[in-house]
Amino acid sequence: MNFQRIRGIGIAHAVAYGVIVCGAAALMLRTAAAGKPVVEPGFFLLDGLSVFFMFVISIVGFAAALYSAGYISHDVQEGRVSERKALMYYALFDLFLASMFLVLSVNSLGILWAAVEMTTLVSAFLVGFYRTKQSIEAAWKYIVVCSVGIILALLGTIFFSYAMSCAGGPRTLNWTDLHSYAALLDRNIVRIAFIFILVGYGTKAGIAPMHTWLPDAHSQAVAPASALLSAVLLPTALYAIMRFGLIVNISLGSVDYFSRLLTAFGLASLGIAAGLLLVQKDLKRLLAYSSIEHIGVICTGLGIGGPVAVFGVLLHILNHAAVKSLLFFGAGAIVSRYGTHNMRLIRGVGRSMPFTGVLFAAAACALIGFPPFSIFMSELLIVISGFSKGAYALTAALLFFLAVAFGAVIFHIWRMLSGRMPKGLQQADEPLSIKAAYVFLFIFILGLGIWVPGIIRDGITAAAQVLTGI
Amino acid sequence: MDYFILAHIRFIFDPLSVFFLAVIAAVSAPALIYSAGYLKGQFNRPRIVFLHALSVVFILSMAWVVTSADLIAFLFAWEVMSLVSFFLVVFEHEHEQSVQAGVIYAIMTHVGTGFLIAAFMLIAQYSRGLDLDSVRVACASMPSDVRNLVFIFLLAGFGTKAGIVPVHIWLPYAHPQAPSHISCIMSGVMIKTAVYGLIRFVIGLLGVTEPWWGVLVLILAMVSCLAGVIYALMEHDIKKLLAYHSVENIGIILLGVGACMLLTAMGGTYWALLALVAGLYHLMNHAVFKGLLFLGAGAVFKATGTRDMEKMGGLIRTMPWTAGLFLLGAMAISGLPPLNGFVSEWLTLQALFLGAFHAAPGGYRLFLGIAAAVLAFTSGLAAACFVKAFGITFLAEPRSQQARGAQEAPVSMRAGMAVLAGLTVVLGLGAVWMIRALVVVAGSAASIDTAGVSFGLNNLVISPAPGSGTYLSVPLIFLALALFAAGITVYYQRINKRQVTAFRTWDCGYYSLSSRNEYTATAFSKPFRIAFSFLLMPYRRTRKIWDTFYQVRSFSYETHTTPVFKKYFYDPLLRLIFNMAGVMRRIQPGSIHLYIGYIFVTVIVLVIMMRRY
Amino acid sequence: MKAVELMVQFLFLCIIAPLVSGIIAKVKNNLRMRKGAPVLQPYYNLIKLASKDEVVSATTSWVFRIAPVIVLASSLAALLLAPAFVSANSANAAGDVLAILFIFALGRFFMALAGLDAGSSFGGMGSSREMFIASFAEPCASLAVFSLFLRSGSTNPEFLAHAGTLNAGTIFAGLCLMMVIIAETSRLPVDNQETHLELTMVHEAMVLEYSGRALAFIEAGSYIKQIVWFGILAHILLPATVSFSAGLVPVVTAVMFFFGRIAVLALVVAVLEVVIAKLRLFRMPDYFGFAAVFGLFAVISSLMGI
Amino acid sequence: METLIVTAIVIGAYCMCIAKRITALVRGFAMQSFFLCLYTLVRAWKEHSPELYIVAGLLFCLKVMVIPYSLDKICRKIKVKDNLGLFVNTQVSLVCALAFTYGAWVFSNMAVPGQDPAMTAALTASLTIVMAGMFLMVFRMKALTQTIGLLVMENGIFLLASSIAGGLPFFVEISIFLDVFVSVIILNIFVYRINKLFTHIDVTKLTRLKG
Repeated sequence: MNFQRIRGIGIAHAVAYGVIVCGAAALMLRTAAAGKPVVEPGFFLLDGLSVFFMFVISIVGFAAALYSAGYISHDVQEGRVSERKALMYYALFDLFLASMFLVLSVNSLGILWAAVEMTTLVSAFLVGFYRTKQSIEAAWKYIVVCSVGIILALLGTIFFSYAMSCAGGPRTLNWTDLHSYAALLDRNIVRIAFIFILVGYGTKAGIAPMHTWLPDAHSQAVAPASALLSAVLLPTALYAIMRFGLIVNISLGSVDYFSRLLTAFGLASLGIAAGLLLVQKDLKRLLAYSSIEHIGVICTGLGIGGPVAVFGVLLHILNHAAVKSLLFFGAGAIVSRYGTHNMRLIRGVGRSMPFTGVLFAAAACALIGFPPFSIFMSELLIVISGFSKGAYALTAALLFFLAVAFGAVIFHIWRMLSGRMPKGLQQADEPLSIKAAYVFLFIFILGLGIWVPGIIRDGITAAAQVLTGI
Repeated sequence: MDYFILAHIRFIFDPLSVFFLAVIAAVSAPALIYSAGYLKGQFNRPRIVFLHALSVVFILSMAWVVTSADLIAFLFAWEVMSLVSFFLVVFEHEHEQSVQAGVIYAIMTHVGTGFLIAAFMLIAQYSRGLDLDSVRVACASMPSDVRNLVFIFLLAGFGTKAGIVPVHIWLPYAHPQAPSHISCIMSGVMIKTAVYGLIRFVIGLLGVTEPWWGVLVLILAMVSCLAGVIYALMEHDIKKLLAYHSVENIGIILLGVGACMLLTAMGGTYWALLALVAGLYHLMNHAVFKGLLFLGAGAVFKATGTRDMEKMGGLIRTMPWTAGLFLLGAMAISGLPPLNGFVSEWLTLQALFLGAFHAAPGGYRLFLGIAAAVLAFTSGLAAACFVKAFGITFLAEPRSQQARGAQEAPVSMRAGMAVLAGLTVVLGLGAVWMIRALVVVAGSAASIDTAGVSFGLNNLVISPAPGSGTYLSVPLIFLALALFAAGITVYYQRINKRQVTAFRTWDCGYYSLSSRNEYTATAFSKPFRIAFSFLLMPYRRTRKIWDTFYQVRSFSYETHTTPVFKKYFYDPLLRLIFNMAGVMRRIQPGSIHLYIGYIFVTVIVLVIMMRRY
Repeated sequence: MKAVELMVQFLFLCIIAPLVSGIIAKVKNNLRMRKGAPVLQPYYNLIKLASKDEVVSATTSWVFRIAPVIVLASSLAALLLAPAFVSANSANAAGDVLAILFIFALGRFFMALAGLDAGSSFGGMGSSREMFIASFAEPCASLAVFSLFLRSGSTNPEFLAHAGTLNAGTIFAGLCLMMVIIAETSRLPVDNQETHLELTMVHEAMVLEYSGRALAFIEAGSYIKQIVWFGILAHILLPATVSFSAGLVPVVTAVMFFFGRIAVLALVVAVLEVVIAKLRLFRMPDYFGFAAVFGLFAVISSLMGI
Repeated sequence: METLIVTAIVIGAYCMCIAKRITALVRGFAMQSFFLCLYTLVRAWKEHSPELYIVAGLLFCLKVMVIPYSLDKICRKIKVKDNLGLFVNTQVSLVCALAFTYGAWVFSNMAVPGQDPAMTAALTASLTIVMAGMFLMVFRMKALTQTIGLLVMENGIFLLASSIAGGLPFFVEISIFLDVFVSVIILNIFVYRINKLFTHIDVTKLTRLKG
């Protein structure tokens, strides 16, 4: 009986997140309309960029909440998870999302740092949720590696404040102040500071070679949590990098430094991810590495720069969030069905769980950039601007790595989806809430490929304006 | 600039697009008719519905490809086409090899698309918009080295889809795996969209200036012709055989297109037009007869449950309709008068000859002559191959139980095939009208003024070069053949009628002649296997199964040919990539200390290198 | 008027077609110090076959039945297009030399199918070899034609024939074409019309199952094919012609002159067939490689205009 | 005055680099934190800022009292063998630490040329400590050392903040403290769990997840 209560809680929880989605959308709309932060930046800073990211997070959060309602209650039903633990799960879930919202909304870069650290600490429990040896190991690596990275980020932040004090600015870490004083900051220190920032938050964003924690954590976390980690935590860390990047660009007077660093790291991530995608056996690790790959795409796009590329990058963040969370949801369902992560042992998903199978296939095609799905468009935008910037070699490399990743993913996924289902496994239907989550995300995946509705377009444009400093 | 698809949905219906629409319709409609009977009893109801839905989307996407007047829309439609066809290839996903085929297909086509994207983006550099008109303007203002690069990319991209050697690797895997009416559409139409792309973008928009473009295309075409037909000769999986013939025929089509490019660059527009007409004509014809053949093969497959020709034979008695229609297709593809394949091959030969004579200087003449010789060689080998295909499959005694128990195909399937068979005849006899239409198409495609140009003397006689006395009249030839045949038959049946007794085949006094004594497909192609051993690298394995130490119970003998391109190009490439991946795997050994070390090192390196960037 | 001339030529060629084979056989035998069959032996054979009953294999299908008809019909159709003593043959508005090649291919195609139809391994062997040889013959033929075409700018057999006086190009082309013809008329490199020995059976193996009238058709078909080829070759290697005009004397001279040229060729062919040893089947590519080299020489020398 | 304290802090870092036993490490950390606290007090006294007094108080409570205590408690509870596995022996470690100092000095001259020596010294010191912490995390095997390494790095950064940047905004300081505290607690929890599952806390043996 208790699992029904858990499901009830889950549903209510999901509904709450539905409300949050609406709120975020409304906020984004108003910000875009106003063309400037709707609330005067004080402790909070809600300009186009942060609002857009909030929108993305709220969407994934809503889907994840919907999914959890089915997933966790099912676990409880199976007796895999105690009721108390289920409640704790919801608590952690909310805390996690709250900390991410905090990251996106605060003005002071110091608090931002604290919030990012907060996300690590909270999600560590979600990673170690099942308390198996693997999950604990993953959680430990996650928390330690990320904390080290984050500490470096703090170092960078302090260098910024030092630069500020050298420039005779007020003793504050508010982004708005730094932004206004940016031109006066000592370039040398800013350079150094940004290195620390990039490595620090880059660790959290899963940029190679600091990505090492990522596949472990993502593969061990609870399915909805993996989705959250992959879909929104990485962009959240990137958001921090973007914030600092803006200051750096102004104070250095050119975007070269920023773009060169990001391009280099982006390509590195792409290469490593593409290579490791080929030799994966574990389903969720595969998805994790593809997240690294997409982070690589995003970084490269940021490195390329220019309005088109930035628009593409932001759109790509949204698309990747939707696609990747759908994939992780599907993976969670499949894994709990087949009882293994090993793709060599999973066969005939299309038969054993048709609904999941079809949507998973569609999402996989979207992930590797087939139209009419959304990622094709955003990647195309990035490639286009790459060519128009004349960065031929760079874009060629990007295309090459994408092709390799394409081959790897399609190879693994299709061998898994196709074929007859193994003996002793009969066709089963997913709970309604899970289906709802799938469909909700799929609408985005398909819709954004064909047509970007006005609200999202305005939101992205506003964010892009902040990013391109227009 | 807005890059989203809705803003780019523009259509173009110039003669070229309309022609390709016609091709699509001409092949797809019969295929769909056929599928009604073909799918019955193969899959359960929902899957059939799903398959039909996919097929319709597939056809529509191809139609969109050939009519979209915008680069983005073209790419979009192109990828949708690839995606849907991929789903169709892996449709029977219970078979491991269908998934493998699908994966190979997907990867190859994706690489091709990568090249296309690169080419289009290069073009977009020089153009205001992405619609074809502004692209045409842009292409005019492009520096020559960029033009060459764009051409190479386009050739690579479209060539992959068209399945020209050496990027044909996916084709013989993918086409046979799909359900037969889909193989028919894929082989008949889908690979033609690549030719459309070449004509539209290279000849139409980019404009051929360099002779070496044409030379390159011709060389690739020749290689494709020969390699395709030689591999086809070695096949005894009937659908794979047909797939390899698609490679060959794409080669023949590209002979026409390449000659057109070369001659355009040489300035012989009239002869370029002739060449393009020949290419387009063969494109149409190949769509028709290859479609027919795939449908026939599907019927055989449905009846016998196997695609292996060695297990067939004698089907002409159990399924006479299918046999007759397949025979028509085989005659057409072997270029026998009076069917359509004959006309287009003749026309291509004439185009090469006349182009060499009128437009090309010294060395190029020899080159074109050799191309013509290669074409002749190819058609000869194709004839041999289809003697094998038809003879082994349909004639003599059944070689297996399945073949013995075969049933004639249902009406809908026969109807589908009959339509295409009729087209092969019509396109053969109505050559002059067809050519007139194609002159308009080719003229608009290559932007050549076609006023007063119709390569025909009157409604019966083709004359590619007026005044040179070179004529061809298919109807007359048909008339002659028919009259003589009728006369002979009359003589045979009426004038000099004798008694005819049926008796056992002569067996050299060896009194148990059975289907095991028949010539097999492998035996038939043995001379070719020896002759082309330089390419095929055949090898054999014989094993003795000993009963006792002294007595051999039986021998096992098997012979194979080496898939050269796979073994010496693709496999090493894959191995290289996988090895690199394996090396990368080692950077993630699971030691947290190492991981922290990475961060540390990264920071220090960056700080040291800081001054560099 | 033209039509009448055409009919005359057509009938004449039909009539003398077997004779050529007869002459060749006779010459061969005499060269071998044998007496040999009379020159008219082919006619006797045809008549004998035409008056016999038939035995057909029980396992065959309608393909087997129609094959002889198509073979003969295609040969006759080719004969219509062939150049002979009637100049400016209006029938070749229907087709050119390439068309002739394709028409012969039609007959060959059905012959090979018929060979497979009976289900004996002889037939299969024969058709396999036949298609093998033919597929190698075609490029050589097309090269020869191309080299002549480069002079006249037309593939009309007449124009090809009047490609000009004898010179290097035409000689090479002629040699190439002659090798092709010798193979096509199943004489060299492997085939031997006189024996039924598996090693040298190509054409004979295919027609093994035929008897009576059907066999007669096939034989007649191959005679006619032979004279078509010889006609073309005669025009290339012995280019002088007497034009055909009304009146008995000129007609007879033209006809006789043409026949003389054919006879000369027959002589040459016979000699070649006797003096050249047969090749193994798998050496066949070398034979045609040789022919192809001649063809290339021909093309090059016509490019150089010599 | 400050310079002396800073030197003491750096020496604390050295001690930790050559420590062989966890308890020694914890002592070293406590000592370092104590000097850090002292340093903050001095600055507070100089600048007469109440915020800094509070910060110093927090520093004392948390880093000198609570955290070392909890670490000790963990050690006792999970009865790990006391020595922390060394990848590199103490002499080499010491050499490394000196190398760090030198590198830090070079770096700080490069980064902020023309500052007064005290500033440069502070920068050098804090970077040394950060690197020492990093060193501990990379070259010591036990899970606990990684916790401590993290804390040491944090100390270094705190020193940096309060020395060159003239301290962070009060609110930021507090939240950072909070974070550090929470992270220590969570790390401890995980150390418990590791010990429970693996019956050791040797993180070099945690290599199930790879590739």
